[in-house]
Amino acid sequence: MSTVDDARALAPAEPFSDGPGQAHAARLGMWVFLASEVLLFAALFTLFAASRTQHPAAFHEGVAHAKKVLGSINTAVLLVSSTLVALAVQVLRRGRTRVAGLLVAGTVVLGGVFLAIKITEYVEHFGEGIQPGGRGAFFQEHATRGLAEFWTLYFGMTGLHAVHVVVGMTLLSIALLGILTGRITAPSAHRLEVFAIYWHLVDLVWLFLWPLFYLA
Amino acid sequence: MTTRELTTKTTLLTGSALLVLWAVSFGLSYVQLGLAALPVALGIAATKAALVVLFFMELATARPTIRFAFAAAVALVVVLVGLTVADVATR
Amino acid sequence: MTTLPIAPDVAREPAPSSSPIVRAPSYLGVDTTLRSWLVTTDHKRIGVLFFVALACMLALGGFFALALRLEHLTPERTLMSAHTYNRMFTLHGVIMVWLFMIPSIPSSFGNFLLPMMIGARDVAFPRLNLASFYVYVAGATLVLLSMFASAIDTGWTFYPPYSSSTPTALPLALLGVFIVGFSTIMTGVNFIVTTHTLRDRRIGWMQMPLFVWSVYATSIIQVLATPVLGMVLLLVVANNAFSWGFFDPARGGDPVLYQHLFWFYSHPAVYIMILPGMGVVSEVVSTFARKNPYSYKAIAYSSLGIAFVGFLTWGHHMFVAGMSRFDAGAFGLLSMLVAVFSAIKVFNWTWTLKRGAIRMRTPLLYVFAFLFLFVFGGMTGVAVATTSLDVHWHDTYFVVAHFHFIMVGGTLTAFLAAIHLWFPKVTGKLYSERLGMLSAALVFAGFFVTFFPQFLLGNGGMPRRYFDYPPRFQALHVVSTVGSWVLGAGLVVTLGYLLHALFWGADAGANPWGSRSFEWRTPSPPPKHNFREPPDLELGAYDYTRPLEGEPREPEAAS
Amino acid sequence: MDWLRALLYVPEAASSVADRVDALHVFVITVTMVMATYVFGAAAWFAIRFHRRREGQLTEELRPSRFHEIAIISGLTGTFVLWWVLGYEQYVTMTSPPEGAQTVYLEAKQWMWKFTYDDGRSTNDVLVVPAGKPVKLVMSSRDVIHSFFVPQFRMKQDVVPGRFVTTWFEAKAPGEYAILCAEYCGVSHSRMRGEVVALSPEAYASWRRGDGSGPATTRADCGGGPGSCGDADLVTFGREVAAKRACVACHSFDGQRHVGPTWRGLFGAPRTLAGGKRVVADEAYLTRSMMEPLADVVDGYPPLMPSYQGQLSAAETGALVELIKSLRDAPESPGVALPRLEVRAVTDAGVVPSRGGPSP
Repeated sequence: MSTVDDARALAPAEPFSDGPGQAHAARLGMWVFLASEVLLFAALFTLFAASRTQHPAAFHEGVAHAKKVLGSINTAVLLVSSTLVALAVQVLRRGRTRVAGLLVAGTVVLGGVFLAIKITEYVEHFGEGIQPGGRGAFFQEHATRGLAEFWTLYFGMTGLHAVHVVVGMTLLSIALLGILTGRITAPSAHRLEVFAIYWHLVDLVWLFLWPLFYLA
Repeated sequence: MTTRELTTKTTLLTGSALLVLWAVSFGLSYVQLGLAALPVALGIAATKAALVVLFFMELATARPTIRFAFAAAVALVVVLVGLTVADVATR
Repeated sequence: MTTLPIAPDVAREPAPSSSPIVRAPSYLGVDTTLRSWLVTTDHKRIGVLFFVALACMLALGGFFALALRLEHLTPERTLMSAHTYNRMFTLHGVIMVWLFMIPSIPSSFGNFLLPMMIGARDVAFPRLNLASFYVYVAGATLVLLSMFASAIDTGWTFYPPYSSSTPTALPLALLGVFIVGFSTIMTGVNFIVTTHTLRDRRIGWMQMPLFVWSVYATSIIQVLATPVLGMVLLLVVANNAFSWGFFDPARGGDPVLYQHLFWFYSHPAVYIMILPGMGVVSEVVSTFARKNPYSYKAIAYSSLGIAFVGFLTWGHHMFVAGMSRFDAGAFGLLSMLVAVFSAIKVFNWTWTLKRGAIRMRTPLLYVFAFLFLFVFGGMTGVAVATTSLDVHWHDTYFVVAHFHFIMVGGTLTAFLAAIHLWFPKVTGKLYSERLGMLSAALVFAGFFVTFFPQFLLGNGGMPRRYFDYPPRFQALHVVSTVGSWVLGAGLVVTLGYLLHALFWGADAGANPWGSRSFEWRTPSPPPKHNFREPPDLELGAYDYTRPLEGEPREPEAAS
Repeated sequence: MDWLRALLYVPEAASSVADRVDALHVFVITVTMVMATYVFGAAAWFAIRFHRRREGQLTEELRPSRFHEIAIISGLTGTFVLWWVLGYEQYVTMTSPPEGAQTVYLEAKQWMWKFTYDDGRSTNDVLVVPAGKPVKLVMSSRDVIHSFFVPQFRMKQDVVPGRFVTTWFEAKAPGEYAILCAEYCGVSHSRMRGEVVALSPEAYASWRRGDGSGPATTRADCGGGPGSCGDADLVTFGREVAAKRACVACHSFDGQRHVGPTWRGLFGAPRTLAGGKRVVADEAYLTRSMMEPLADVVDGYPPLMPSYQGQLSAAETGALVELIKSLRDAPESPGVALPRLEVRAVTDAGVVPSRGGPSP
């Protein structure tokens, strides 16, 4: 079974003349796209940095109010999920398809856990009267200038990140399907790899969101 | 094309290091560091990010083209944040 | 100069051999159904599809431009209300910048030529390439729909807080631009990966045609700058639709921060628009002077230099915006550096002509116009980046004239040069050289008469985006309006004879200009996968020291 | 110089900086023309001299001389950097109001300019200034971004909502100079025009006395309805504002330390901020402290003051600044201890109990 699949997985598609060349192209394409994604988030990080410089007190107040424990658990969840998918790539290259499938499935599940915790956070904040745009009862009592900006950025940045988590989970689910149906095997491991590095980027962004919104 | 392949052991070690750093950062957030709190937290975040990029995303063994693509993005983030915050801070 | 319309200079298509593959149909002939065009993954057909869409956008934006100029015939209301005027200049800007200029040369000619110039069969991700076309169409459709819903009136820069409160269909238009941005990123990723992974092994980085370098540098900017624009547009939409209040002073925001983020994209975007045009100029100059570029490396590296240093200069749009004095100084100095790269290119093109064998053909005529207009556009660009002078010129017609010299005098002129250079390649037909020269002259004269008076208007202090204006400016406005009709007429003539040539033009042969560039080493129009057999790359892309196979030998070789 | 201005369609140079700006303008345009002539001349000469003589003509491969390359690159870089040096030096002058400039407060809104003077009067769309004296504008916008542009002064500054930006000019001679809005601000953007009226010292003094000469003025609007400020000048108006907005609950006029710093001797004095930074309490600092109090907290005071962003008009803000200015040399009161007030924060919704000390 595997030899036929391997041949199909290896055969280069138009316009490439060799499989490794195509794998490199896929990898490079994903990295260039990720560079683009980094700049997408950079716009928001810039806004955050400038606003924090303008309103240091309000941003302190905001961080003090954030759900530190939930946010920190979420950081750990993402770190573990990243490790799992990195392992999945390693074992897939060594031909252990079944283990790779399990690891990818684990990553997707952890992505779901992350989202569940994130939604819990949002629901709690809404309950406190914190809404984006400085609306809600919370801002009647907490009028420090810049606080509304902090919470709008909080919803904007973590929301955009959550969208990326959903996209990453979708991509990894597609990869999982490929592994289960035998379309992704050791010779075509790069197909899992490009989705995995996307997932790592999602992790990477969160690594910076965590200290900015929850720690300091 | 990669000459040096990363091993499963490296991946596991990196994962453990990440969790240790996570714990350090979480613990430090309960210590009153004052103005140093943000630089310290961001420093740890940058270390973790470097580990993820080098060993999970395999930039350590990637081709120069790929390293260049990533470096260009990081450089532009520095430029964008730096020159914008410079305006706000020196107004 | 005697035989017009043009006779092919050299090297007619080699006599058809008996091999059956040679008679394989061109990319135009493989399948002629409409469906085959709409689902094609052939980069050449996608390039043609883009070209048609872009030409429609140019026509629409040009129509708005003519109407705007007509309004300024008198200082008061001439034919539209202030509200209509404001919407129209916004649409003119949005359509010209995002639906025409940004994708113009890369998406049409870049798509068509880049793989051929590096000896590839297609781009790296052909399906992504087709998707980028449909994403572009979807985005453009949204922008056009917003026009019918309630056209926006913010100017193409969408500055908050005005854009946060305008009651027009701003979310629709901005989402359209956001989606077009995706198309740009897709094209950029595709070109970067193609250049790296699909180059013929015999073509090194320093052997690529210079057009490839310029499109490559453009792609880098597209990939790295466009997402910042996308994000900032989403923030404006969030302000307008959900009143989230980013940049809203009442909620602790800062409108100047919007300008930072917007210009971080929109200044490099200027280079997205002009760099591919610069690549076209490099090709045209070498082809018609039969001469190697004065310094290949200087042109290639300056493209990369523009791509990267161009990211460091955005603040020169904000000298009077309430930015800090420190940043004004830093951005002022950095802006000076990027101008050096462009100037290096200008000197290189000019000195490429030296000791060449120059034949004045329509593309070269356009390039001479380009040189003239671009030097003025570029130097006035350095002038407006001079901090204290910008205080007076900022947001006046001087700036309008400056960027039209770059965008129209530069990019549009280069786009026209590209059309005339590669028309035989794309269609296999020849156009009328006489009409080509005539319309080039019309376009140049019309352009100059339209925009030169605007420098003077700006010196006089005429602010841009003014519906009414002080009567003392009327004379210059009238001159400018008359010029716009000449420019329009030139473009209509061009459309006419090119359409005529498309159906009834003479057969061009494989290489009517005797060019050394690699895209000419296959029949015109090219076959489906560009080359029937691996092309002969013995002669470099700019080597005019030896004859091409089939070219007449020099009568007196040793001179 | 005048014929050059006519040639370039540049209006008369009516401010103290305009002549220098025009000189740089002419220098820059001349260099541009010289460079352009060099390039076009060379291109045209090459096109004629090296026209193609026969089909398939071959050419030799030319390489640039290192000297030519270095000369061009360093020449261009040097020229452009010279422009920057000259231009930035002028820019610094143009954005640094001189000591002792007379202050006028400007509030822009769709689509008018409202000027408030230090004597409490205000004018719409007409700015009355003395000729030959520097005038500083402290500007803010009530709605969107506008831009204050006087072509004859070669000066322009965006007027941004939510903050106060300053600029200055000095009209050389009496006359009337057009004000144009240079930042697109809505449907009547092109009709948002006004006039600077520069008066001779005598005429200006007479206008200040209010004896009917010069443009008509109105009293500054105190927000409490017409006539609520009486005929007072801007300092008196400032005292009313300080009382109405409860500034006096935390700031004294007589040098006593209170919840907030005293206003006596504050203007122009160096301040040490909580972070150790040192600033001078000028108009920019004072206006920012009203809008963004927690950005620059003076060392030793609790960060408690609420923002007055969106609550004070430009005239009211100007009045408070003028009041603080007038207290520069106010008499110090004998050391009577004030009763300790319960620390409270004032917000839009009224006075609410404080939340205690600074956030962690």
